[in-house]
Amino acid sequence: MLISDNLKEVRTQVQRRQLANGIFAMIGLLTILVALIILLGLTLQLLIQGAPRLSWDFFTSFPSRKPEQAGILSAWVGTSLVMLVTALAAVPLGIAAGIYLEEYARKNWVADIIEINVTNLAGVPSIVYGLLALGLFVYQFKLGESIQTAGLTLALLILPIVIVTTREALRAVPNSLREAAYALGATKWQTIWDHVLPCGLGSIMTGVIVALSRAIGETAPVITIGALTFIAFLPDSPLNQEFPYLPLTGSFPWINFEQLFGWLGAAFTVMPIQMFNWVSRPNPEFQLNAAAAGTVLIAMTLVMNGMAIYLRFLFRRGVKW
Amino acid sequence: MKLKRNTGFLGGLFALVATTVVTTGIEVNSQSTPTVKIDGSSTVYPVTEAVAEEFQNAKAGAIQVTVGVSGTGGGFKKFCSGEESVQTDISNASRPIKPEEEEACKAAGIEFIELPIAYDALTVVVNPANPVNSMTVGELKTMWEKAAEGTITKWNQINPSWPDAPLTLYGPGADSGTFDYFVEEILGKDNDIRSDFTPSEDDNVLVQGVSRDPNALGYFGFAYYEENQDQLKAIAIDPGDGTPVLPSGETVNNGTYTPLSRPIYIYINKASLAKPEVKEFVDFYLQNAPTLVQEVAYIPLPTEDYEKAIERLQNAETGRVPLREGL
Amino acid sequence: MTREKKLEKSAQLSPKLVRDVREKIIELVLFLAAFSAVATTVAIMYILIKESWLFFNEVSVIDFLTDRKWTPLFVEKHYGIISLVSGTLVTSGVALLVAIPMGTIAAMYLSEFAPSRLRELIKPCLELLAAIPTVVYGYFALLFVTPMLQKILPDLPGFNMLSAGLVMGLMIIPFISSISEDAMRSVPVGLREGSYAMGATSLQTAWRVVFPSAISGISAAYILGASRAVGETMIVAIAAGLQPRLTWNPLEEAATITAYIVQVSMGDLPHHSIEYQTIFAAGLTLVLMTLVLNIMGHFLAKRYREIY
Amino acid sequence: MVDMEVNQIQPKAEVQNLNFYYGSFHALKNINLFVPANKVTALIGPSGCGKTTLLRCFNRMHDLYPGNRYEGSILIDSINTLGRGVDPIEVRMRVSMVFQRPNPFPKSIYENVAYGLRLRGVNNRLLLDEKVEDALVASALWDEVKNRLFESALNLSGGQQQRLCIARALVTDPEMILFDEPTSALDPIATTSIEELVLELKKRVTILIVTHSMHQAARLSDYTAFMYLGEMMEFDQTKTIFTTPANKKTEEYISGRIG
Repeated sequence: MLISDNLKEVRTQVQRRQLANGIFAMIGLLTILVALIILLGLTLQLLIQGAPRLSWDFFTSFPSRKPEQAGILSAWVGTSLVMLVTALAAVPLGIAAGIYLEEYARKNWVADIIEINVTNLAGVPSIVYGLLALGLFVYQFKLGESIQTAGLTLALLILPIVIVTTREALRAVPNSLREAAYALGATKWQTIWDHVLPCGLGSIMTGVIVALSRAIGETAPVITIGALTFIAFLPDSPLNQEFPYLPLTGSFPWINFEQLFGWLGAAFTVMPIQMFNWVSRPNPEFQLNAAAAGTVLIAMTLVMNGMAIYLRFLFRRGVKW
Repeated sequence: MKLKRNTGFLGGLFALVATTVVTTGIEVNSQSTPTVKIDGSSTVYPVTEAVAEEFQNAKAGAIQVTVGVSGTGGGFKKFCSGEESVQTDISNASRPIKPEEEEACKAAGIEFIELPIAYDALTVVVNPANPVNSMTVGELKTMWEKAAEGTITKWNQINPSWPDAPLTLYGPGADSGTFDYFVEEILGKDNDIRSDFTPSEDDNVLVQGVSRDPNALGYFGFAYYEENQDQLKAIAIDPGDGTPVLPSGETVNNGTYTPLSRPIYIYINKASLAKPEVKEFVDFYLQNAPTLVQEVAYIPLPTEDYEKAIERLQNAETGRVPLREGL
Repeated sequence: MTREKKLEKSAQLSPKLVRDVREKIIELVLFLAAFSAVATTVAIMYILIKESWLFFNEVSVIDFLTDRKWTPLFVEKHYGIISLVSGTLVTSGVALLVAIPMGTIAAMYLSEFAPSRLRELIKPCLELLAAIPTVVYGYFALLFVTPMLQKILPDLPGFNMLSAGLVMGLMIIPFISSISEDAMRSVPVGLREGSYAMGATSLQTAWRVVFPSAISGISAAYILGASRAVGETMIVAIAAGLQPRLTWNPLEEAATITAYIVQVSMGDLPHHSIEYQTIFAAGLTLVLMTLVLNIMGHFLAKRYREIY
Repeated sequence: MVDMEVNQIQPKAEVQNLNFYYGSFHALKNINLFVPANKVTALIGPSGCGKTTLLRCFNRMHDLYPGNRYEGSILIDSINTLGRGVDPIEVRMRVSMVFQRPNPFPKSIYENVAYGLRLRGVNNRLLLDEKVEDALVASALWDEVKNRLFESALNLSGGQQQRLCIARALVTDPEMILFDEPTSALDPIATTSIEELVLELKKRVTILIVTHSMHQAARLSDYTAFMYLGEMMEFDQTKTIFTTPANKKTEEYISGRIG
């Protein structure tokens, strides 16, 4: 019996299945739309509520007990500096670990343990990192409640993400490239450094930015460290006002490290903490400030994600296999 | 070409990090600008923040002040740690220092000066739709004590004239100084409180809870009531003599709003007072406290108390010694 | 030896030696970097165990696991972690009931239905859901979702696990959809063509071939979502109420482990008191819970990688 | 247009003036072809000549990817399968396909074979059992797997997996089966068994096979079409093509001078 003998039946059956298919596609699109509409609604609500506060002064003023004068200068500077420390610590460490796991590690129990640890760390609740930081960085290493403590804490938090993206990026590099380099007599490290790593750099950077944008909004671990909330000053500048800017001294080691890196030990506040602080104020006027700070925070993550998307786009266009 | 640039970039990154890692070992805590470090209670925070703001404005940035919110206990932990990286100059406290905390300070060789700076009146609030306007301390006790847990679930079980409606309770978390004070004053020392109420460290959450539930009752600092008067109704408290009193600056200061008004404190590390910036800040604090306390909706102490506090500061009188009875 | 000979010899020997040593050093440095992950785990466990030690000296593990009440801050003290665990599980359960179906459907749609341009547009937008500060979500749950739910369920208390869980679910969607989608997209194109060649629709291919083929990757995504939910802090701290009680009813309020930890770390307790130390015992419990989830997820993900 | 001296062909399918584009790339140029019923027809030609592309037009696999475009028609039993309003799914239900690499689903052997029926909504266990057994017998796999029908298909050897895929293609009684270099990923022994199977199958269905190996085409097919650079150079009975090709390019390819 051939199908063409009862083509009509086949066609109605196909139609029925296509209908189910169409309905599912609608549901899928709808699900995503619901999520996105809520996202949009939340953002818009914050924006509308906070809009009256969003002026240049808001970015250049220190916090104040008077809501209309309060600004986020110390918060956004703090966030930027903390993110700088986070990136400087997490990126090289994470990339190096990713390279090791993907390119060097042999299939043995050591690699297995490291791997389990990485996946496990990715799932450890952020507040636990806060407890770790309190016990380790603040009281054991005596780093104080400083930019470096917060930066390192968030670095540990995003380390697994950086490792995992690095591994994925390296895995996507075709083996033929490695073989080509080996065939020319390159050592393993030369192969990785000159060819594999540059090739995966786009995806790695994308992953790093996404990870940082996640760290930027973290509240819980910074609360447990006990981030300071009223900071009406900026850390001392590492650079001098006039030429040659670098803080040089007359004797060895010729650079005033204390000034150059003093900001690492400075007290700080960050955006989510500032927002949380305003949200819990008795004066309802502060809720507007909180909304404005929330808008800025979302905008910051938006910009970072936008950068990541753009990088991904550049990378995809530039390299085609 | 492209690969080259990327490698250069990566190399630069590594170099930067290497220097960072090497140099973080170097002592970096010394700040060239003098800094006053303060931490502690969230109840005292608004007052100290206001002072710090004004002080920094007056000094035009020559002195930096940081104010943290780690809670009274967290504040004392840092204050008494003897660990230079976390030690604070001043600790905000919504309750007097506890003996074990005093021990810790002594062990670290830290002497402190205790200065009361204002009153905080705990305010019992209900939803504006609630007909109840006043209650006695006894009624509050019946409502909150351990024995009420699971049994006192309706308003009219406490007072038959109150509505026949379920009772929902909100209050600060059991680890806060406000909670301790409330329990001590209403239930008495070592008397346990019922545990089936909604606690929150975030007083705005409590405001939300009470303002949206006509059957709710809660308590928190006066400032939160003052700023949200349109959504909340304060309950007049009858200390037992038949005259219910509403909280206000006047009733707290003349001693009629009892027992729910308490003093709040700052503790100053005596050694820190040797630093001119700390000395200057504390002087500024006591001079401006009366106006600034009022501005943030707390209740200032009587003028003679501030004078006594200034005197104590000048004499560098240390230890937990009440300024007068009740402080 | 003449100078030329020396030069020749060094040209032959030392670069090899130098190169080998350099390669070894680099490998060692990289290994140390990778080992930092282990070090971090050890540090977390060390801190938590060290700090909970004081606690478990006072409270027996059996009480900790079997007592049905958690009132360490009251005069009559009980240390039954189960009350906090129940709150954690219920909020996470509600969140997963939202996030798993929605995340899976979204992933299926993106991977099998959406035109590639739409996918490239939607994916990063969805990921933004995870980027919103959780404080914002907390107030969204408390001030918007709860009042809305109260219109349908008039008896719902102002703080409840339902609305916290729902909003948390929304936050977790991108974790689940993005990892599931990656897993689905890594299903070889040959399998997909095999299914289409049999006359399957996209839905049938997605549901009968792609989904089962990617199942271990997808379940790894579910588990990661679950450990996110278990560890989420600010949403539950703001919207679920902070009253520890042993209940499995999402319409009630309850405290979670994480909410308890932030509550205490912002409070006025003297440090090093047993009350304060409870947060480390609670943290330890939390880590162990996520550890179990994560190890499960690891093995599932590993299996899925080995299939192809 | 290639001159064709093919007598008495009972066409199952007929390709008429088919042009195919991958985006702007013109991959198939004005193809005309008869596929005789119940015979094996082989498509040969050097890599990139478009033989797989042509094969995939028969069950409209190109519809899965955006940017692909057909012109012309492919008639199967005089219905234009490229026509407007014809659902590709309907076409694929009539025309099964076996791929270059065995691609069993990560399911049990039984479920792999039953897949096509399940898609059509058949859930009757007895009917499924019967059809699955038939298909496995027809693909000469029954004896090897009858005791482990519910084990994962991924545990089978490459040759067994390919025969499983053939069983999967057979179970729905298709009118045509397309083979896309079905033995190129297999060892010689497995290749022989697949070839034997193909010869057996032509009693039931019409077969169109793409092969890279001229020997395979010679062994298996009744008719052979030679393609070059997207064009149909010659179509005739296999023995004619291999002995007396009419086209010069065909002769060059057969004798190994191009390819």
